[in-house]
Amino acid sequence: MTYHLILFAVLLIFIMASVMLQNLLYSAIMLALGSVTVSLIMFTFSAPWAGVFELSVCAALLPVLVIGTIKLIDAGGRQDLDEGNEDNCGSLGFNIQPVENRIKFRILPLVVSLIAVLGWIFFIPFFEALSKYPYMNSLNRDLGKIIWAGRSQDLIAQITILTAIAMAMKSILHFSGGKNKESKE
Amino acid sequence: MNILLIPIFLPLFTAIFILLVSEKTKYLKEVAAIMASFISFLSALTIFLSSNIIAYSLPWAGYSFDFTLKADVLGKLALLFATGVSFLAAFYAAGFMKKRTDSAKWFFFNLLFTGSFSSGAVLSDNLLTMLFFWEGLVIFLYTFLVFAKGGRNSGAIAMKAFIINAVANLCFLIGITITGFIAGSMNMTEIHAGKLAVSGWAFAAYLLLLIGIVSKIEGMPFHTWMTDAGADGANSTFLAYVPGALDKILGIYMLVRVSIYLYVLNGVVQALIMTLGVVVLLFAAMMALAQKNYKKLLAYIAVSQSGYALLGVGTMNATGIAGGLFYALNNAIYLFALFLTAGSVESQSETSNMAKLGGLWKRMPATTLVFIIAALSISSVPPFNGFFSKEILQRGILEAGYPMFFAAVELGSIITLIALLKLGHSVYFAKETETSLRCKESGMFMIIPMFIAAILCLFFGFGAKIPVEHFLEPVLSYLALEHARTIAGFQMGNLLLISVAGIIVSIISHVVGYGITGKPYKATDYLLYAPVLSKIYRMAEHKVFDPYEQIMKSSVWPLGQFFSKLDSLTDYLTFTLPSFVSNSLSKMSQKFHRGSYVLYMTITIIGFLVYMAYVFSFGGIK
Amino acid sequence: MMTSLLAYLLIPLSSAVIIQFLKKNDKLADIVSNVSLFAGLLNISYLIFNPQNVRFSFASIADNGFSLIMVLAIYLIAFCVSLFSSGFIPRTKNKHNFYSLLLTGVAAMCGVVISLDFFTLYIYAEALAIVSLAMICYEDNERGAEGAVKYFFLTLPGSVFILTGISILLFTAGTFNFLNLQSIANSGPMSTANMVAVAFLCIGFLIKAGIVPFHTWLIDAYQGAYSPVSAFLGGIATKVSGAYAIIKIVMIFKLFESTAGRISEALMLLGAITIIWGAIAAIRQKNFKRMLAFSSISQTGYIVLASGLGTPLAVLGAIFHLFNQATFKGTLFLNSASIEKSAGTTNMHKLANLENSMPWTTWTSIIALLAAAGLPPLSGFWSKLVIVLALWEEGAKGYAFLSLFFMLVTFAHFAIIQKKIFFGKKAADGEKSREMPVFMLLPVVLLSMIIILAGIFFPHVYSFLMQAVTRNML
Amino acid sequence: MITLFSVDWYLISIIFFIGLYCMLVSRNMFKQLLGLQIMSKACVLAIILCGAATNNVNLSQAIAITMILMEVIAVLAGLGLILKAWKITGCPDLVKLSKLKG
Repeated sequence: MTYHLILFAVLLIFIMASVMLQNLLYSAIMLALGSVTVSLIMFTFSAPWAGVFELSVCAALLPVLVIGTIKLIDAGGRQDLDEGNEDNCGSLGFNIQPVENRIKFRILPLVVSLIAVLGWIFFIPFFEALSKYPYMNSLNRDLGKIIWAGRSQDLIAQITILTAIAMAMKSILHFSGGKNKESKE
Repeated sequence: MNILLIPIFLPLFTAIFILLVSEKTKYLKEVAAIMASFISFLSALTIFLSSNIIAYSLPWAGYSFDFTLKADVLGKLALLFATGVSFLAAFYAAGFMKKRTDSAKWFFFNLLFTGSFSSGAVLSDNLLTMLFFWEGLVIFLYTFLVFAKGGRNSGAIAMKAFIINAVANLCFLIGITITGFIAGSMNMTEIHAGKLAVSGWAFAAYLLLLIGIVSKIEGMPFHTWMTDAGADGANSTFLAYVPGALDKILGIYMLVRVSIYLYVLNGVVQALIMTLGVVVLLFAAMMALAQKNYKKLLAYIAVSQSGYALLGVGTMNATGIAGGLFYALNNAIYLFALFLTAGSVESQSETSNMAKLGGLWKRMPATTLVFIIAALSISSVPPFNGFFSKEILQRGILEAGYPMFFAAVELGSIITLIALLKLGHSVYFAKETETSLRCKESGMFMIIPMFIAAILCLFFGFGAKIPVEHFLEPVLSYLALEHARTIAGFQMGNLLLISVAGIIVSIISHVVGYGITGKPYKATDYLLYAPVLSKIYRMAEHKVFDPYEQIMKSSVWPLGQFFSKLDSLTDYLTFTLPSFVSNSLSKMSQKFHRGSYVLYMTITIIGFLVYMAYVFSFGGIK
Repeated sequence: MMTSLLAYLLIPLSSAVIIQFLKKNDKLADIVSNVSLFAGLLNISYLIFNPQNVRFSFASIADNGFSLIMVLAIYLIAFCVSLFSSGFIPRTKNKHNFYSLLLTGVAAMCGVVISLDFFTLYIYAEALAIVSLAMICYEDNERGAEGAVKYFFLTLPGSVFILTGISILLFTAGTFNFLNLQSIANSGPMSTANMVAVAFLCIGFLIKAGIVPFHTWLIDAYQGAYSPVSAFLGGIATKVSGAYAIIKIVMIFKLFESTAGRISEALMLLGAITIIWGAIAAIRQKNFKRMLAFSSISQTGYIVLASGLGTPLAVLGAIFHLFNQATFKGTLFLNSASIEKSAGTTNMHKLANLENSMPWTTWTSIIALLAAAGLPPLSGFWSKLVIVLALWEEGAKGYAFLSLFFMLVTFAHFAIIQKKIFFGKKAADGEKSREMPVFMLLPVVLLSMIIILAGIFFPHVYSFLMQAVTRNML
Repeated sequence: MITLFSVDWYLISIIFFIGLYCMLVSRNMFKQLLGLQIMSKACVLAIILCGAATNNVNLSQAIAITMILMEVIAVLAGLGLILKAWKITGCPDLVKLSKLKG
């Protein structure tokens, strides 16, 4: 029970770190570590399949993609931009954000603690009342039957959304004679 | 198809037909008008001769507002005279309009519509139907005057006439609604069953109705438009037809209908009507003396004649009422004739100023003869019908016990005679002027109706046998007014002596006036400059007594100011204000949509928080 | 999942994939896309208007009437957009990408309309979001990119709120199926916990529908989008993912009962504000498309206001207004696209006197504008009338007056626009505008015909909808 | 005594809020995407928590798996968008993108 709360604490730290870090690369890595802690939490909730999925997809696939894109943008940095926009945001995140909004990120822990205190006063009674009406499900069918029998519509939905993302990426990344061929991975 | 509908709807449809016909067709308009009015006259004749009471009713719009017609004795008499007069007028107009500049098409349209509406008013049994026709007449009065294109300000006079009559009709309307309300039904026969005593509300209603009737007869306060029209050179056929004859017939019909058939008058009202009659009688006659214009003089005489009818009905006894009724009918005839003579003189000499005219009897013998007969009968010289109606009236007045009114009637006829002597002498028998040289006898179309009217004057005279038996007796018996002695007949007696004495006095005064001034049209001037009279005349010239002018002068300017302010306010409210508001609001929204993503995201999140707070604040979990 | 209607989902999906392989010639891509959509349209319209159905005045509707009419609207607008864009998009652009996106979008929308489960509905809505995202930035210009970015990132919180709503629903009701939920809702006063879940769902779908505080993305997306895409979006996409879901929620949970009172009040309030904001903001707009976007917000406001009320008549009005809204906005956006193409600009100040150079476009957009404003014989009037009547019966007199007043404001505003753009005196840009080829006029004429017919045959439409509503909200 | 359940919900709401805050303040699209990912992680945790609390774990796992898939697809779309915006405007900064206004 106790390491359940520890895990949540670790998760909070990772997420705050990823938000506060100015360097995009480090924040992406922090996020990956965050999703690892999420999958660990899932294991504590005895939801193994979800944990595995989370670990393999969110902790592995997504950071790769994100870091790849960041590198892509950094590599193809378009110093040649002639508009002379005031903050030269071609290169890596160092000066992607102008100075002034650093403060907004630095006060994040302060804000989070404020929200925590407020939450303790307001959210807890709210959730207490909410938790008084659980719908206790009697039969606990195994995952395979649920997905195939109960959630069969979702499968068709997933097919549609996959085709959708495929078509979308094809058309988004179709730069008519773009300078460098898109390669995300 | 009930015969009652013919006099109403036949002229109506022919009028519309004439309107559609183009102006240039030669005789089509005249022929159609004459035929329509002749057929309606024949149907009126058949209705009059048929003994039983013909009725026709058509449920119009429910709520006791149905279109019922009923030709009872009084109605039949009035219908006969009305359609007869309109037929004669149409006949005369056929010739008269040839020379006029204003459009004949519109004249015949108005004439036929007025004829149909008047027969409708006379026949209708339901008060509201009668009101509808009564009000319609005012409209065509206006169109008559507007299309007359007489003098410069015919439009202003038309408006004046319309406003005066409209206001009076408004009172008439209110009076009718009150009577209908009190009596509980709009149907005259039902009201007649339970006659209304004139007290409290009924008194107010009767007064209002009286105002309407007096304005229709062109009584004292409401006469100014007619005299102005006369002076302004309005179409004399119109003057002959509407104010001269038709209004007198409708007026007396309605006066008798209201004061005897619907209401039971008491002493106070009786005295009121009689004094009004006398005042109208004397004042208008006095004014007639001062006129230098042929038609204006006749107009004032017409106004004074209406006084006699009021006087007659006011006496409330059989002979008085018979006298009043007979007087009105005679009026219709000889005033119609006089105005027709004025029309023919004017059409020949293009002027109706007495100074310019003279010695027309050599060139226009027929018109002169008709003038002589009509003038003598109007000033009640014995052999003609005027004398007998005056005699019956005076006998009624004496029966009612008002000797001074008797004297007033006598004085009125003397003054009328003096005025007409002046007119006749200066226009027909004085020396010839250069304008009268180019006059020649007017066409055949105009002569025939004049002669018919003159012959009628003769027929109704000589003891007045025919009119009394056929017209007055049935009406009196219908109205259940018992009368002791026979009315008609040539009775010797002091009345005859007095009237003969009156005639002699008027002849003497004419000779004296002519002697003093040497000019026939100035014969009455010696009377005008008498100490008291001259001030009254001067005031009358400045329209002091004309209520319409006074009201107009005082109220027009402030009203104009008020309405222009109101207009600018509505402009502001409906146009400038909404466009200003919407522009400023949408400018505000444009400022909000700055396109910055951060702003939009904050708005979304704030919206979410507010929504959550709202939904979960009270009804929520807590 | 209504398996009988599943076909409407799978066929466009498969044709979308097929088109990708027709890389070589665009003509074939045109044909495949138009034919598949037209076949779908014919099929669904036969299903609804088949003789024995009409004779019994739609007594025996196979499936849920509401989703039938929605599928009809989807196929109608999609077919019109694809027909229009087959003439509009030049050869150079990768046309088959556009068609496959369009067809996937149609599949996603049919999924949303057919699904009987909140979570499935959410997945399809997410798919639709991604497809419309890609279509917005179809043109490689800055406007498209900005529109797409705003569309994606601003509707994101919406989808996250829907997910939280779904998780709470799992906690309190244990199921997502509409029918089970309906039985739970009917079985007794809604437990306040369910209401929390419903509140989250409502806020999520409100954001997706573009109600006032959350409407900013919609304006920029419509203006920035590639012109035929804004017709697709404005016509049907946002309506399906936003307004349809709200109506569905209202039909399932009896929102107007005491416990859930706050939510229905919130919905009505937001709807009313949207009507006001949309109508007023549209007045000073210079860009024709942006003005249309604002007025479409105002119309969605009507739908949300009516569904907030919750009575069967109000829901009927909302559904009919949704269908009408699709036809009006489809016509207007397609016309704006053709005006942009032929007159070169959608800046209203520069456009004038289009009537004599582009008569067809002018008259169809006039019909659509008048219908949108609510001119009696046309369909828009009937739906708004039903909504106002429903508001009146339920005693929400203030809202009724408000909606009536703003009907007037929009009418005045559209009248001014029509006069300015279509009938004003000659303007420079109006000169060289010439009428569109037949292909691009056919859809617009078809849509305006439907506007007129729906207006005239309103009794049939009314009986059909009443059948659909009463069967669902028993 | 505060049940385990309400504490977990409380923590999830905090994570949720961090994600919202990140989207609120950041100007860079990557950070927006970061916020998105954080919020969807919070949702996945919420669904698992509800499943665990109501003895309905397997159903919640099925939903969670689809949610993770959706999250990946959303991030992918986001990345595509960032690339497009970067290709056109030259930098993934959101403030630049404010041409559509009025």
